[in-house]
Amino acid sequence: MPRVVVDVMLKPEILDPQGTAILGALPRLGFDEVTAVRQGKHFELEVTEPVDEGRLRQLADILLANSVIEEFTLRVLP
Amino acid sequence: MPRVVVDVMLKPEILDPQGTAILGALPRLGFDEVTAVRQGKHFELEVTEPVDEGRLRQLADILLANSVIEEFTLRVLP
Amino acid sequence: MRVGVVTFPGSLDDRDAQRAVRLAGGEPVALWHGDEDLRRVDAVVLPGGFSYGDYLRCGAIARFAPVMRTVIERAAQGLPVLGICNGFQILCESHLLPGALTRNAHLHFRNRDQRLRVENVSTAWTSGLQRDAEIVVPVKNGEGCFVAAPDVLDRLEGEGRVVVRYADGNPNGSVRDIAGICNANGNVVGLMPHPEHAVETLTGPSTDGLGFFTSLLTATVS
Amino acid sequence: MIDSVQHAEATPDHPQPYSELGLKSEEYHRIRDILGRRPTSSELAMYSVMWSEHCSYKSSKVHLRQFGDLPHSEALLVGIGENAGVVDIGEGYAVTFKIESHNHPSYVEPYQGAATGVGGIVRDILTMGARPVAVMDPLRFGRADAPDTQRVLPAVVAGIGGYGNCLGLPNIGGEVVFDDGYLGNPLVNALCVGVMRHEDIRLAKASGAGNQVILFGARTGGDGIGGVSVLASETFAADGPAKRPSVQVGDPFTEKVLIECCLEIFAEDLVVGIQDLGGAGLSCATTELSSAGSGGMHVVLDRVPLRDETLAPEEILMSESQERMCAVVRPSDVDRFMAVCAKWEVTATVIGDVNESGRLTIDWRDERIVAVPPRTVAHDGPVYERPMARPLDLDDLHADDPGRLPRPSTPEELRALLLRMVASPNLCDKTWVTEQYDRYVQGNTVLAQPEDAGVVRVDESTGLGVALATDGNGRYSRLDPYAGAQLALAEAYRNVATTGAWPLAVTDCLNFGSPEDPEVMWQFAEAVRGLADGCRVLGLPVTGGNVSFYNQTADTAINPTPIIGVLGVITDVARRTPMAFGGRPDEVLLILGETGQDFGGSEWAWSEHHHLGGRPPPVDLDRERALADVMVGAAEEQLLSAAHDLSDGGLAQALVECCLRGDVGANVHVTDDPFVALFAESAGRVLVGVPAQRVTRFTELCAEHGVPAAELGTVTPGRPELTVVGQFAVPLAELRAAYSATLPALFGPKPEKR
Ligand SMILES: Nc1ncnc2c1ncn2[C@@H]1O[C@H](COP(=O)(O)OP(=O)(O)O)[C@@H](O)[C@H]1O
Ligand SMILES: [Mg+2]
Repeated sequence: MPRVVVDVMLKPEILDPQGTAILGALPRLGFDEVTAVRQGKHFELEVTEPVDEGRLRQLADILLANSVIEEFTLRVLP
Repeated sequence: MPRVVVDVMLKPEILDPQGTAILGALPRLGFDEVTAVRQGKHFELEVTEPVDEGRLRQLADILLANSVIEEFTLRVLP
Repeated sequence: MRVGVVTFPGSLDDRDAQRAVRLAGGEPVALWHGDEDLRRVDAVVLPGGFSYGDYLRCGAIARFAPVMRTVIERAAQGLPVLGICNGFQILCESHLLPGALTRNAHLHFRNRDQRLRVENVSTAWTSGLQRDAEIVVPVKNGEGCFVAAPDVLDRLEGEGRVVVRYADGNPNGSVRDIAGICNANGNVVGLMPHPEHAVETLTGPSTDGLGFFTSLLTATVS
Repeated sequence: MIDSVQHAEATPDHPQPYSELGLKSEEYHRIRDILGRRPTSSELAMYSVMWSEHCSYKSSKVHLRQFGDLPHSEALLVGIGENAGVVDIGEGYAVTFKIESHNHPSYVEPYQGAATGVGGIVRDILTMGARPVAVMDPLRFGRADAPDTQRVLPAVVAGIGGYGNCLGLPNIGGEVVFDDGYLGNPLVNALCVGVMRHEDIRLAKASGAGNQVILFGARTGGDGIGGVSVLASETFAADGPAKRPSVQVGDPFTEKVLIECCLEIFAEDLVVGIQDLGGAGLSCATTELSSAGSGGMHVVLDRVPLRDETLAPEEILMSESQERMCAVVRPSDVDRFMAVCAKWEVTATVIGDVNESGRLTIDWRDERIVAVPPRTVAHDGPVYERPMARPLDLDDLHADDPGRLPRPSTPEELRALLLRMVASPNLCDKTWVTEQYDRYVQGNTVLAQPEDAGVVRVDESTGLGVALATDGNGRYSRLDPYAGAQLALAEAYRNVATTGAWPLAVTDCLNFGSPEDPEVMWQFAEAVRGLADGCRVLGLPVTGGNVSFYNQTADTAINPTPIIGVLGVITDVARRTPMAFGGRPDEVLLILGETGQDFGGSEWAWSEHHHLGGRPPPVDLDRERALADVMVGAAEEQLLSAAHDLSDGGLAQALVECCLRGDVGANVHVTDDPFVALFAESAGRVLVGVPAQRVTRFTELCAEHGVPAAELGTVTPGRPELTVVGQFAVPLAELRAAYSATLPALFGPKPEKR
């Protein structure tokens, strides 16, 4: 069954408190090489064939991502 | 600056209430083609060179994912 | 008896836990997350709250606080440790207790007066309670759904390490209605409900929570 | 190219986009007159946002003055004009409380809008030097089953809980009301209350030349800027900054740490003045601080820690990034101040200093971009006497009396009506909402929702505490805004007194349509006049509040919705009166006050007939005062085992709530017309439960104050049923099922977007 992956991230100009908190914890753990962290959501969908990518984008747009503050990327896995 | 992407998902045997709730909402919105949804986390890190993938996997393992319930994939972006 | 209460950035019920210790007759000692020194305490409470905003996962970042290095070390030597709500989450993240706490099955934060059944009265924190007693203690969490692998659950049950179980309705979808568990030695206990909010009739639904704190004090005295 | 003061002087004719920024041409010219030149783009940004309706109160000021003219109150330590008013509650304690709106942001992005609404009001309270101890959330939504309500309500509730719970603030009360008019215009009002010792009061002023100005908390980002990007993109034509979001995202964790950090700073007495950054961000904080203090301040804007390096100076000045504070600190205290911030891992930066120049000057990249008399920005904005007109439809509304509506005529119909009423969205159980809020944290919550008022213990050793209630009824106010405001005041006042606390002070949030509509302006003026007159009768000061205009869709304004918050003091919280029946098996039930044919604007008329007309119930504030005397006196003498104020849905609703809360049945007699007795919404009434042997003393007390008291019946322990003798009986289980099912059925567990 085809799989679709949607990654949802806050728009770059929007504050990401989660990423900031993780970044703050890293030096204590000795991971100084990380200079920025952003956290988003990752969705994996199973869909029936045929895959209509346009419809799925619409789905991501209205349900998975909040277009006021987030943006998404969508990939259909082979 | 090199970027690293980590996707964290609940292990398949762990219940995913968020994915289930999304799946439940889909028929109402007319998206019958989706048969399963799972929701996880997506991290984007910026790291300094040289990238030591082993160390980053360790970071994902002890901090970004909780190995009791989650598993992760890690990709260094070109 | 000196009972330490750790404050992490984002801890909320730290003062409440201190009050409960005081009402039980103990001496509350404030411990700071950034300090490895446990200030000669005889027991430690990891209080409720949103340490580090509960970002990433509840308790995931607090686990790496300097104070936890000592708590983990001393817990292995038998120091009584009680993790309440966020404290329970920190104990699981630290692997002092098995399993994990995940998003509530109904996806909401839920605060209600919850009936619990006490199933293990041989831990450091429950020795003064009655076995099979039903008590009422508030729950309030968004990520209190306890999960663990089936073999882990069977072992917990087999060894009698389920300390409290939800009775009369499960507020968050925890497997087998588990509300709190302990380690093999019974010195480390974690639970989602808040006994520190059930210590005065005026401000809580009961005074049933006081027993957790008095258990510790009387057990150590005798 | 930086639009410096020098550049502005050299290019007087440079066209400026003042109207895009919401300034009228006269306002723009007034700025030019004040400065004697055209404003720089940064100055224009500051004036435009500080002279906006939201920040300058330009349409409401002339009316709000009436609150300042109320007779002096001994309890008032700090009055209107500061971030929040401060009230003396005795034993050296003071409390500060205020209500604010975050309506429009909560429509655009409900989770973040509501969350940052809580964040903002909490910082106002913190700024006064107080530890925030509780929050409340009066909410209004469109029709409960409307699709947009499905979008807005769950996310608003999650946002309020998400932010407030994470701060460790118990939520002790609020309102959830549905009405078609709020579709597209939800109201999200938030109240916060804080406690301090008298000596800890802090004010927002920058005094003492040489003192340092420190910005601390979150880094400044591009959020909440909206329209000002016009300016920035004009200035930075070539490499213009991206379009900025007008949505603000909150970080409650940062705010929690900021609270603890500030309280430690206050405890060590390290600030001379302090101001939170809310609407208009740094523009507001710097101009208000300097205008209220020594008069001058110099700021080096390059020092502001940024989250986004591409921000233009105009945007930095305007940014409404959350979780930031600005303090004025003596040079000798700066190191210690920084050490406390470091302990809490709070970013803190000296961005300037105080002087006596009478000007606020701001530099950017070594050029002077702002040089203004701060008062002209912060306090001397335009003031309008907007035209007012009594709504043309008001006479028709008044004539449309609910007396003509069909009423239930048999006991069966009454019983069915009761079950429908308690299940209606406005009267049903609100647990689905309130269980998403932490009411236990801090361990001092003595009463919380659904009780009449929230009661919080202030001092553990003496039991001193405060009680708070908020109320508002848009339908009453639509029919008569003067009476509507007084009815809201009376209800909040009565709610506080019902718990046994003595009412001390008032805050308000005035939610209205567009002030440019003369009918709306008339409603506003009437409501303010009603509130001011009401406070005069009750002897209460208005300590502060908020005005929210432009709550309308196209030409249709919301029902005028003044939300009134009343704060009371109770000397020992152990003597509070709870609402649950059955605390005593021999409990006798009495109703205080008088019941009339009051159905104008009632819940019955609305939910059964979708009818709004006639007159709202008459309000008699002298009687309310006498009633409060009885309720507080009875609590002091410990005469009552239960008390519940009668309001929406009348006696029927109150009986159901008291029985279900205590899980005990009751047997009541009603005289005359049972429909009127059960469902009328006459003001000034309370339902009480009195242990049998105290009834005589209690009725004596009522007589002393001239408050009518009539026996209704008794509780029926062992028989879980509400019985209206001669009419009907309903098992509590049936009532509970009807009462509790509504919101879960409408909003069930569904994912909210964050
Ligand atoms: N409806 C009102 N009733 C009483 N006082 C009000 C009202 N609206 C605003 N105020 C007062 O006017 C002053 C300015 O309000 P505002 O700019 O909202 O303050 P802040 O920016 O601190 O929230 C405050 O003291 C506030 O309490
Ligand atoms: Mg303010």
